[in-house]
Amino acid sequence: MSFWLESLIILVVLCNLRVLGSSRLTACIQTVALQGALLGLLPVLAHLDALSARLLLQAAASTVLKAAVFPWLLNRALRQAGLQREVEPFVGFTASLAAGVLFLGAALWLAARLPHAGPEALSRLVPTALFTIFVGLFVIVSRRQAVTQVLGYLVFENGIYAFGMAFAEKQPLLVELGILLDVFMGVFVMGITLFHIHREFDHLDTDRLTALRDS
Amino acid sequence: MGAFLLSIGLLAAGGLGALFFSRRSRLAGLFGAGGALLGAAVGLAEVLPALLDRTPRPLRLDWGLPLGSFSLALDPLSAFFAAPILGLCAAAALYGVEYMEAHSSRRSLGPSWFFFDLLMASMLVLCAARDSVLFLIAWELMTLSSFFLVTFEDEKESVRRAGWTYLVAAHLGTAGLFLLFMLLSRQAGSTDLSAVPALSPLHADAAFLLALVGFGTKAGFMPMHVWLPEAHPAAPSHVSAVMSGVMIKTGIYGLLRVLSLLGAPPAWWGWCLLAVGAVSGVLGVLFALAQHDLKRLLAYHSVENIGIIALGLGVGLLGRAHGMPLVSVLGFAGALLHVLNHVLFKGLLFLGAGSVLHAAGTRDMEHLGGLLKRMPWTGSTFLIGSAAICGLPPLNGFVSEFLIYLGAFYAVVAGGAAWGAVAIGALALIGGLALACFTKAFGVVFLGEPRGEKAAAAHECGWPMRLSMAALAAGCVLVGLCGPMVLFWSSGTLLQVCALPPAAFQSLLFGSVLPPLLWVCGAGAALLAALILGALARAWLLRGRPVGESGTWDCGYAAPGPRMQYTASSFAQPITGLFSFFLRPRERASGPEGYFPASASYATETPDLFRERLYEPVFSGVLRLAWRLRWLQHGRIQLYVLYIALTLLVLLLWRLG
Amino acid sequence: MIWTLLGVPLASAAAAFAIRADGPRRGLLLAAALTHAALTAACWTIQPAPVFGGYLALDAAGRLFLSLLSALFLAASFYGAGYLRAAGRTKEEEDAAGFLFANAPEAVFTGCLLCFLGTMSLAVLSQHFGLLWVGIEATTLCSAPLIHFHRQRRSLEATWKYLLVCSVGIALALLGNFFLAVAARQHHDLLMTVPELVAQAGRLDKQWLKAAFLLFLVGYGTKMGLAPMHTWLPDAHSEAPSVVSALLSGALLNCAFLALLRVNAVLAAAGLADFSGELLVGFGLLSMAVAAAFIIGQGDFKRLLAYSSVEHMGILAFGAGLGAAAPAALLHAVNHSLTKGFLFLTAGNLLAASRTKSVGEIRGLLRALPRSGALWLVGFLAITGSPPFGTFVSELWILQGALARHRGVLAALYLAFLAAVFAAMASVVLKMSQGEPSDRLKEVPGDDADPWRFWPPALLAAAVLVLGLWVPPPLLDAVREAAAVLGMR
Amino acid sequence: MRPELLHLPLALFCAPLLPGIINRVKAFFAGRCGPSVFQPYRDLLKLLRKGAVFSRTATWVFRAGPLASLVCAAAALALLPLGGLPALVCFPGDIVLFAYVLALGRFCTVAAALDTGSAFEGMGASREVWFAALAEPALLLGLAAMARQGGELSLTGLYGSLEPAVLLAPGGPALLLVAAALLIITLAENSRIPFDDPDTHLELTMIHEVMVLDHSGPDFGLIQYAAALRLWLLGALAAGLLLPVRTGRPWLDLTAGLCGLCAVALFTGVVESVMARLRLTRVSQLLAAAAAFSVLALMLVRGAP
Repeated sequence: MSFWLESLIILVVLCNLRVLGSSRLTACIQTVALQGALLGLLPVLAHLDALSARLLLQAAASTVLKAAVFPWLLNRALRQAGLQREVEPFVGFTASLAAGVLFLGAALWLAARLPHAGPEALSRLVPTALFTIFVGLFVIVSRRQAVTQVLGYLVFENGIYAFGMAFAEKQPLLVELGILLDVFMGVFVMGITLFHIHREFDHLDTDRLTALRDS
Repeated sequence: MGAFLLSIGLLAAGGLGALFFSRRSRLAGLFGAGGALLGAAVGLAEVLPALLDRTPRPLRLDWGLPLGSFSLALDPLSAFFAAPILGLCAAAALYGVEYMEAHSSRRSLGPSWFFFDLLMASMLVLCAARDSVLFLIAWELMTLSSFFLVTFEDEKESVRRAGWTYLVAAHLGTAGLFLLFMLLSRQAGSTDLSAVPALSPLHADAAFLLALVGFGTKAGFMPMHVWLPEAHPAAPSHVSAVMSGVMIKTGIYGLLRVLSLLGAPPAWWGWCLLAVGAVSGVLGVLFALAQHDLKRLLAYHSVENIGIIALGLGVGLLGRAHGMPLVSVLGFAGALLHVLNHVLFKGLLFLGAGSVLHAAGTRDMEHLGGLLKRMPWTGSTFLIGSAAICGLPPLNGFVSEFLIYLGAFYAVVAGGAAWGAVAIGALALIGGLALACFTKAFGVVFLGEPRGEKAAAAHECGWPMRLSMAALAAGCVLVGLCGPMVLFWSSGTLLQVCALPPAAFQSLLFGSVLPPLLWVCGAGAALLAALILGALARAWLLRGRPVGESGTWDCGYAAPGPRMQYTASSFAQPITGLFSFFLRPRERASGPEGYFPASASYATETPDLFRERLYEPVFSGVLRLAWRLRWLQHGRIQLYVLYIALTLLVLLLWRLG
Repeated sequence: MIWTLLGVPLASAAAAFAIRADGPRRGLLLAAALTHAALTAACWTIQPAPVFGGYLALDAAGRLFLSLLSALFLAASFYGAGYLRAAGRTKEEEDAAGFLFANAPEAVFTGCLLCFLGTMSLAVLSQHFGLLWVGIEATTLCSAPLIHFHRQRRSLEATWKYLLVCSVGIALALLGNFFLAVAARQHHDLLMTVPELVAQAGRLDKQWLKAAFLLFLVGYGTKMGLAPMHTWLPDAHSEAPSVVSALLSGALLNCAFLALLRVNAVLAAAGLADFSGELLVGFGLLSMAVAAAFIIGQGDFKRLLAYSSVEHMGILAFGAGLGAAAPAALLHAVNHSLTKGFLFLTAGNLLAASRTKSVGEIRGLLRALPRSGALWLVGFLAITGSPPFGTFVSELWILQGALARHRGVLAALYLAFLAAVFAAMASVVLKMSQGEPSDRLKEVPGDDADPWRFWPPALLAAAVLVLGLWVPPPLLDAVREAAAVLGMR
Repeated sequence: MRPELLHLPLALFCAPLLPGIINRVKAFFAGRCGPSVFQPYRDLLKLLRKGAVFSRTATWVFRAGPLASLVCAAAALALLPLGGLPALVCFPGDIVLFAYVLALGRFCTVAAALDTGSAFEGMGASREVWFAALAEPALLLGLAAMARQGGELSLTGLYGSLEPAVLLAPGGPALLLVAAALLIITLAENSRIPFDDPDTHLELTMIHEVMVLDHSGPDFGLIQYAAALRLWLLGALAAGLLLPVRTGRPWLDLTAGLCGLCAVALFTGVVESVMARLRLTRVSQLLAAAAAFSVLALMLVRGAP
């Protein structure tokens, strides 16, 4: 059990690094989808001894959403936007990867500061979740296109999801509500807005969305 | 307190009535001015007896605010400041009825009268307030209502600028007062001002400095005076009179009130006030001398007179700190009387300036002249005011300056030579410069020939304006001749300020303060009598002799005209040139050119030193800094998220690390 | 009763989406607002029973904020009805740059507005941290279409930024919820409700609790508009229709503030009041400073108001963090909501009359639009804390609290920022109000006389004035009780 | 007869002698024979008998000016002690009244000058107030120094307590600085060389003379008389300090005082004969020097025990 869990955790970390290092948007979307699928498996692996229907349902729902629905929506937005398939970062890929390593260090350091609170196997999950969160934020910050930002947001959410699944199994209601609303928020509304942005501005480049400013 | 509250009620009723009838300016004026006059009459009935009443009965009402209470009391100190407020505001209201008439065709006067009554009421409440919160509320209302009065003619750019300067300066000063009063109420455990306990030296020093800055801004101490020369010229003249005459005195009142709470003063407080007074006085009069806008000149003179008052307070405090009760009594007495005197002559002078503006349409002295013939009432009363403000006997200004001088001389004799000499030197220099300034103001505006067409066509104003000016002028003469009586009436206040045992105070007052004052006033009366006798003798001498009239002797120049007269700027030039280090006047000249020069011009202006060298750099620095910070909000969403991420990261690393 | 409070707006919202005719829909909006207000008023006499297993309950703090929300929504709905009537007449409008744009369908607007009310009520009523989070999240969702009411580029950009920034913030708050759950993990029986956590605060893990608070602070702080997470606020407030801006600033920010206070209550109960207080004070002062910097020389009057909201959120955080000033901070929340509400509504009137948000193009309001101009000036005085307005009392009270804690330096900074904001706002507002009318205002449409759009802000202004002269004892009690409930002393 | 009643008539009567003496001295230095010392009396009588011409521009201020300045000078005389004779009026602080009564006279003269609307008189008025503004602190600070040394606050008290021993006492020599300051002030206030040249009629250089260009007849006489009184007033201050002869016999003391006054007049005449007028810009420096003397004296004198 612990072996599978740890392999899964390592895969999630690798996914993060790939998102940071990839120059193709489609590749990024695939990676995030893969990460979503891996995280869908996480609660099942983490709580193999106490599986419940509810848990399985949650896992299934989130896997479907994260691994299938979101990538499809994003790919569609990409198709509609037409041209841009490059990631177009503010920060270069090598530098992003270097930053990623730094984030990993910071996540480990922070996790060590927090009192250990859970089964041994899950202890690796805290830094992973934090790392995923950092990477998600970093992607939002360092990439130019609106689609990439949604992608970054998904990674960010994956991190939170990972954390929630690992620890808050006693608060299922909380977790479910959170996941569902986050999903709704993150994708449907953003998807709609992306659509509007595309319609109004004929591009998905947030770098040009700077009419509202004070300087 | 019944009549006092009734007076405030009358003011409120008058103000609200004026606001209600804003569409009909005559009715609005009736309500506004009527409320002010009635309120003043009723209020004086309560305030004047309170001058000598040393056991005031406080009035305390709970109100619906979570802090503070509606707590009033009229002790002699309050009454001393409330009485001039009532008197001058009544005169100004009467004056305003006629003065504002000219504006009534263009706009509604209701708001203006509302704010006038509000200003008066808030000053009254301020003087009687015994609660920090009530005091602050009255203080702010006073500022706001006077701000709206100042910006009455807001279609003018200069007025808007002045209004902003005033509002911001007043607010910055008030920030100091907020700290001061909250400090006091923290020490007292409640916002009741009478509950303030003896403070530790550190707290007392802090409170003194906060009061000096906070109240000093309102009073016009240099260098916090910058709003004054802007706001006073911008306001309608009766408002300028009220603001300069009584509103800035609330700063002095506040300072005295806080000093009365702080216990025995260390010597350096006195030195502070002395320095502030000397700087304000000398620089104030120098800047006044360099102005050629009549009302701006008067505004700088308010700074000067506040400086004289501060000198008196400084002498009083130092006397108290060094254990010289007589010096202390004399210094405080001079300061207090000068408060009253400044109300009278500065009110009078601003009203006179208003009449000039009303009649000639300009405040620029270079376009005025010869008005004494055309406006004999205004001119004569202005002359009285001018002589009084220079501190010349037998008028009221001399009485108060004499007391301060006497205090300083006693200090010199008794061992306080350094500070006594500072006070004497400053007062003497101020006196000499004020004389230069007011001979210029009076001479250029009222004497000689008109320098412009409007001045030539000027006419005397109507009876309400004349009556209010005449009343104030009579006040100047009366106080000058009855100084001892006035001092006796203010002895209750004086005792409160000096904090001496009553018996010792009485013996000092009757033994050493009143006798010289009696001599001074007697000498003044004798001087007046001699002048009258002399005039009769001169008339007798000239009786039956040939008395001719002719043009002014001009040493043979062929075509004399009004433009040949000495101008205000040239009159002041020798002195302003001498002090150009402080004044930094700017010249704009285009000299005559060619064989047949068509025109040439020369103009000077003297902007405020502190405004230009201190406040504008600071403000523009803040502005530049703000512009730099604008970069934060540059429109890129990536960085917005970065802010959040960084904040989180920093917090996590810092607070959990 | 609580179900009704939530049900009325949500059901009306559903109905609003369905109704085709404009007139009845506007009537429905007013009816829903009135019903909500009446129910809220009733809560002051009848204590509603908790429902949903105690997850939803109305405590003193909730009642205070609910009343505020309800009152503001009532004013906004009347104003909104007038606004929709005027906006409905023209199919296409011209923006400042001269582009034509259409508005979103009125049904969507009304429906979202009612949903907004419902979700905000939910946030206020929630006693469960998860539910509270859901409420806050849902408000973002409902308000996004409102901000995008004018279908034009600038409002779209504002909506996008609002959504993304707030989503990040709200996701962090979710993480905070998880951390809170972890902190309570040793005690499986603990429910995530406020009273329970407060009662059992001593048993929570301190380190996780601190981390949770940091996440909540950043997360809800984003929504509340604390600097430096406030970046969405000026954009959204300036581009949304003024009714929406009023609600965003007057009601939504308060909801986030309340959420933060509820977390703070847990920390205070766990003996970490100093930890959270210091942070709140720090963020409060930082917000005031940043807002002051952006108010200086601000060229867009709606952005000016938005930054002023940032400043006041800073004041609230400052007051709440001081502890001693907590009732004052809550009273200030009341004053700020009313004042900012009427200022935004007035700004809407100015915008309708002048068709520009640029300060430089507006002069002489007092002459061109006497009533709105006067309200604008009064609003400036009220928002900067001048007597005789309520803000003066609450700001002074907060100052007193600051000094009571021997924080002279903090008090001085607080005053300095207040003074800077005053000076900066004075220069903007006075320029707009005084002088001769500018070209934009030369021929003004008759909107200044529209009673639907004059009286709501005027009545709010009157309320602020009354609060400056007399704070009703029930309100004062409520404020004190709420502060006690939130564990601030 | 009480001696204090004597001084005022004596001064009023004798004051015109002083300008006579000065003129005589100047004539002597110029090698002329010069007018009699009583010539000023003759001038005055002649002027008082004349009619007058007034400017059409002028108002009552112009007419009142000369009289007021004379009355003020006379009032100041009432405060002045001379050679051991007490003043008519004396009370603590009469120093201040003394200075301010003189200022009142100046105010009236200046206002009257401005009333004519003439450029020249405006110029003179401007210079008059300029010098006076600088002379006033010097005068009052000088008197303060004397007050500190003597412990008295009235002119009578100050001069009454003066005797040669005081000048020799510790701090006494500092009073010589005050005397120097007073002499400078005397020259400045009476518009004497090196401040002003009363003899020239080149208007651009004049101060006092140019201010009274338009006065005629009895008014001009009053002005001349007031000028003589002012010379007496300030001269007496300086002389009293330099010649503190106290024999105990009033008549002897009075004679000494009068001799002192004559000495001041002589000194003035000598100065006028041997010095040239200063450039206007240097005048303020000389007056500042007078003020500096006073301040220095104030610092150096020992306080009264």
